[in-house]
Amino acid sequence: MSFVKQAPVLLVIIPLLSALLVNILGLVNRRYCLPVAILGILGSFAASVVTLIRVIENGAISYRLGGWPPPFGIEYVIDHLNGLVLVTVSFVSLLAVIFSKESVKQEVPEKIPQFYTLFILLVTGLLGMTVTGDAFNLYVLLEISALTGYALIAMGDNRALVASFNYVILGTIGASFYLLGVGHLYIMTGSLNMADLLTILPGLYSLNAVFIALLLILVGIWIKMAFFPLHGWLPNAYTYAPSAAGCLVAPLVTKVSVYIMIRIMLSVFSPLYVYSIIGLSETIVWMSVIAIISGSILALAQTDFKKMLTYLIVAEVGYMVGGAWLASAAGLTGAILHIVNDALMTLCLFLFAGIVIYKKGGHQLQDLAGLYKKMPVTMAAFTVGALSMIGVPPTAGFFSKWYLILGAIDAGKYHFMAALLVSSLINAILFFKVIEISYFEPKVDHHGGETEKVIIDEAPLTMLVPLIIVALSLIVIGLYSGDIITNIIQHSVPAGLL
Amino acid sequence: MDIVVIVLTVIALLFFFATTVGLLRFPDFYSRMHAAGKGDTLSSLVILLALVLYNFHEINLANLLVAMKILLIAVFIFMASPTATHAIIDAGYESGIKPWAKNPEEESP
Amino acid sequence: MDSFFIGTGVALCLLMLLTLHRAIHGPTAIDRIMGVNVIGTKTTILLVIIGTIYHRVDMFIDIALAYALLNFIVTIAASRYFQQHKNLNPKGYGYRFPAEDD
Amino acid sequence: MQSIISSYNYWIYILLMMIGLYAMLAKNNLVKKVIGMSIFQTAIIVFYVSTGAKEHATIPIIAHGHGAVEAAVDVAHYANPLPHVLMLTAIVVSVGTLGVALAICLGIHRRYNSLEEDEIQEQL
Amino acid sequence: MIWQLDLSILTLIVICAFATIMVKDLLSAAIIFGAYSFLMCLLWTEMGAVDVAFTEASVGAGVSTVLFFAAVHQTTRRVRTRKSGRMLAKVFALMAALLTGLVLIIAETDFPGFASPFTPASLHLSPYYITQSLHDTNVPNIVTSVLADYRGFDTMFETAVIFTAGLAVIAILRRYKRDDRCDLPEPYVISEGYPDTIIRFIARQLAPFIQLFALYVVAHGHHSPGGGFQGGVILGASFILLAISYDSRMIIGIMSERLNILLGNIGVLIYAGIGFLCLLLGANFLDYSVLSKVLPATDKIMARSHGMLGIEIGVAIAVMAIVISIYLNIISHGKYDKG
Repeated sequence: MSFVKQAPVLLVIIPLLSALLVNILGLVNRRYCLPVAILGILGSFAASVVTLIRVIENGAISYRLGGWPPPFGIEYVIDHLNGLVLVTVSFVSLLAVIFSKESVKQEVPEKIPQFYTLFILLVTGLLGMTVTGDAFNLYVLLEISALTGYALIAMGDNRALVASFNYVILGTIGASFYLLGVGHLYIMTGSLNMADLLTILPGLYSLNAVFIALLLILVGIWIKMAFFPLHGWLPNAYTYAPSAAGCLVAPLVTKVSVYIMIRIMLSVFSPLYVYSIIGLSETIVWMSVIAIISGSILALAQTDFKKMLTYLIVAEVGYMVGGAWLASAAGLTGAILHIVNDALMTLCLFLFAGIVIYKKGGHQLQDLAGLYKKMPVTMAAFTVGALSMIGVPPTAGFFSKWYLILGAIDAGKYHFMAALLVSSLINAILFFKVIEISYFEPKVDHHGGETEKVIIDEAPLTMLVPLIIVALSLIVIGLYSGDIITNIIQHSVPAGLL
Repeated sequence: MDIVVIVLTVIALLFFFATTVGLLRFPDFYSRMHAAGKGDTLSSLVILLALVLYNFHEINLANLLVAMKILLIAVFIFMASPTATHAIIDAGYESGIKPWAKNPEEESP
Repeated sequence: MDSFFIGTGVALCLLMLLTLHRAIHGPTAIDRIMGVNVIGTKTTILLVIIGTIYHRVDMFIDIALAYALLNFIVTIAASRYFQQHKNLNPKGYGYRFPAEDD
Repeated sequence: MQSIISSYNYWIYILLMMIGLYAMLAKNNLVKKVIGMSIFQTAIIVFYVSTGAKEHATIPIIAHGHGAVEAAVDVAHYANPLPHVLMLTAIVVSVGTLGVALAICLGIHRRYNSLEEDEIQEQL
Repeated sequence: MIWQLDLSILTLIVICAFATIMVKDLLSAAIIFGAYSFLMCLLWTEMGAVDVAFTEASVGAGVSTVLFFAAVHQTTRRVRTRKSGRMLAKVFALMAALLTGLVLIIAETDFPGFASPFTPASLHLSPYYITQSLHDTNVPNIVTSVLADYRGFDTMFETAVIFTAGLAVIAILRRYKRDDRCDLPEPYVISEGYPDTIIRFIARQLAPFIQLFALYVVAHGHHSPGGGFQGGVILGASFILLAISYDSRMIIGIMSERLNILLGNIGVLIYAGIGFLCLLLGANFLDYSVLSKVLPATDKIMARSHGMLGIEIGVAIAVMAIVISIYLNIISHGKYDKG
């Protein structure tokens, strides 16, 4: 067995095995859970990096599970697009699992083994969704990540249960719509393999049933990614989840769903079909404009810091969906780059929120007051994340937004460009408000007139280090985004686009 | 042989029909349960017997196995169905359903 | 002979429809349990009949056997619920909400 | 008659799906929503299994005598096995979801002492 | 398929579905849902999907209906009726349902005819499975061979799904301390089981038969409908039967919580481990044919057959443990003490 050759399957199997191991060791002693979890995700990260390097060197890889040839067995396909997403997913989950150490001890002290097992299974599900080349296999993994998500969210505080129940109902509708769409494709073509579907479908493009299959799959995935009119479950679920779980769920679940949408658009249906034949792209870009604007405005209305972030996620999903449907190469590039950037930015902000909850016990905006003096390092990292969210040049967020705007201009969709700019402006207002509160507003002090000397009180290292790493990586990715685009993303954008 | 099968099946269907009529038309819970419990078990046994005979048209090991299994179903139904009836009746009795009386002033259900 | 069994099957379905009336409209929940129990028995029989129609009884018999065994569990579970609650009167459902009037 | 038979399964699956969707969105009671969810999922299973049905075909288990020389298998004689496989997985998934949903219902009832959605919303 | 039965059963199913949604009492809804699942099982059988029917039979009668009873038992039967309110939600839901129905009806007009042997679905992939299964894997039940071998990876994650569900229920409901975050009274008076001699006797007599039958289902899945999942559910159901007719304390005595979790883990581990063993022996993941290197006196085809049996056993163990665990958690409200 060679690690490199088997890496595509190992990156899913290692976390699965380590999840089982965590649960067994949890029966013996809870202290073993975290190291095994970190090791499992580290192994998966290594396998993803190896796979990505192999893809960059040799082009797309196909892995036959069970040794059966593709349309009959299940196939794993790794090309530039999902190689990049794989590395992002495993990197983000690695940081999140390191962060979770103290936070889990504080929030769910009794159920540490279950928490980590579910946590790693969620990572497994997301990675599996990303690598698979089989439409039905994707459904099974979608359900794994959904079930673990329900449970992780329901482990939060009292209101989390109600939020999680709504998530169960809407998530099931979404997954079932996806399954139904795949069923429509199956009844029309008789195949489940994505590459096989891509070759069979062109003969059937004129049929309504194929269009409705696409529609059902899109609606299903939109529910999963909380695209604006279907976002009802997200804000409460992510706000009341335990913060360690939020750090994993919030950055990854929606982004992987966006990836799936792009994958379905490009690898099951062809760019020709989705952009030209059905003529949906105008409508969907308008929908994403509405999503961006209303997500941003709703975020402006919140007094709860974490809830504000969740509405920002809704707006960001609008960016990516709109970018993917712009029907221009730059727009698609921007959308793919934004998957990576947004995962990191959201992780940065949620890690920060996790630290605030750990230290202060609350996530209202007022809890941030006076934090600059108490936690300078944390706040510096947060500022990087906030600047990236706004789209200030050296950070990563700027470049993906730049490409999205270029794409909007190429496609002549100026309303989308306007929405992006308005949303950046609103983000700027929001984050300067947060920075103002935490920098200038002193801690309310009823006892004495003069401000007493503030003691620097940073979070523990296991929480601080992931935050610093992610903040640095935002800048690094910003600096190297040209290389990422030319080496990786360029290859996944279909050649026929503008 | 087929004639025996048909006769048995028709008898079973008649019993099933009687069961259903009893289930629908009897006035109170206990008498309905009486019809359901007895009629159902009997007619199941008869129709299973018919099916055993039908499937046993040719004597070999596979058919013997099938016949044994169908009889096993009959045995399980014979064990489980009366017990289930008992459990339901017991639950109804415990929860205070009064038996139906001919004179409605005596007891109201 | 096949058409005879198909006829039997359809007749059983009709009887199920009548039983379903009891299962749906039964004045108390326990009448419903009774109706479902009867439907369960008919299901077992129908499974064997379908097997006979397909001429592959040996493949269908296991399902029927499973049903004969498991149908019992449903009935027992349902009746146990009453054993503990002792409350059938549709008006007095909310045993934790005694002052419920609607 | 022929046209009814040829579409009846699909009509029924659509009807079941609509019933399930309505119950999931409109019902106030949480357990009712869960029941709606189960109906919704079974509707999809009806759809898939209907795609696998084949006229004059028997169950997808190859009839074989022990030790007999195997004859060539006639494709038209067996129903399509693939949808059955997929739906086994889907049933398992729906059981898992059902368990989790009921567990959440229990948790909600413990904290809010109600299963009605609007009563819970009032307490939030 | 038998169209006469098809029409009758589908009609019954729709009536049941309507009744389940309409009835104003959760216990009755759960009971009618039981009937709905019986009818579904009949429908699958009639369409020739025996394995699906078997799963539905074991799940519908053994687990999901019982779980509904347990959940209703732990909460309340009451569905509040109101004269007004929620009109907006109802109208919205009705619109959504009608829209979905309309879209699906439009798609339906393009479908190839129902049950025709010439649909793409019957012509593209399935002929390969039907003709090659016996040749490739020596398993006559095509559903088993596709499930456990051609698409074995799906099935591994299916087992992982059920394992996840079990863990999720523990994570949500399990209470380790006496009262955590709950100041409500206990929802019902503690009862000492179900003290009925007849039922206890019959349950005691039936349980070993059920377990024996479940083992037969697991082992005979290659040749007849059934397999790991169905067998596991039936095994779990036999324990549930004992828990209902006696007391769940008795079951906890046999299958303690730790043992349950451990068995669930071991089941999935057997599956993933067999796959991993294939990797170590130099083949792709879950490529059982390479197992002929370690199994004595097996060629590559028999190795596939044995590999499938191994994973079926793993699935059965995991499913049994998880079913019991979910039931015990729900019936004792996460306390593992009574019910």
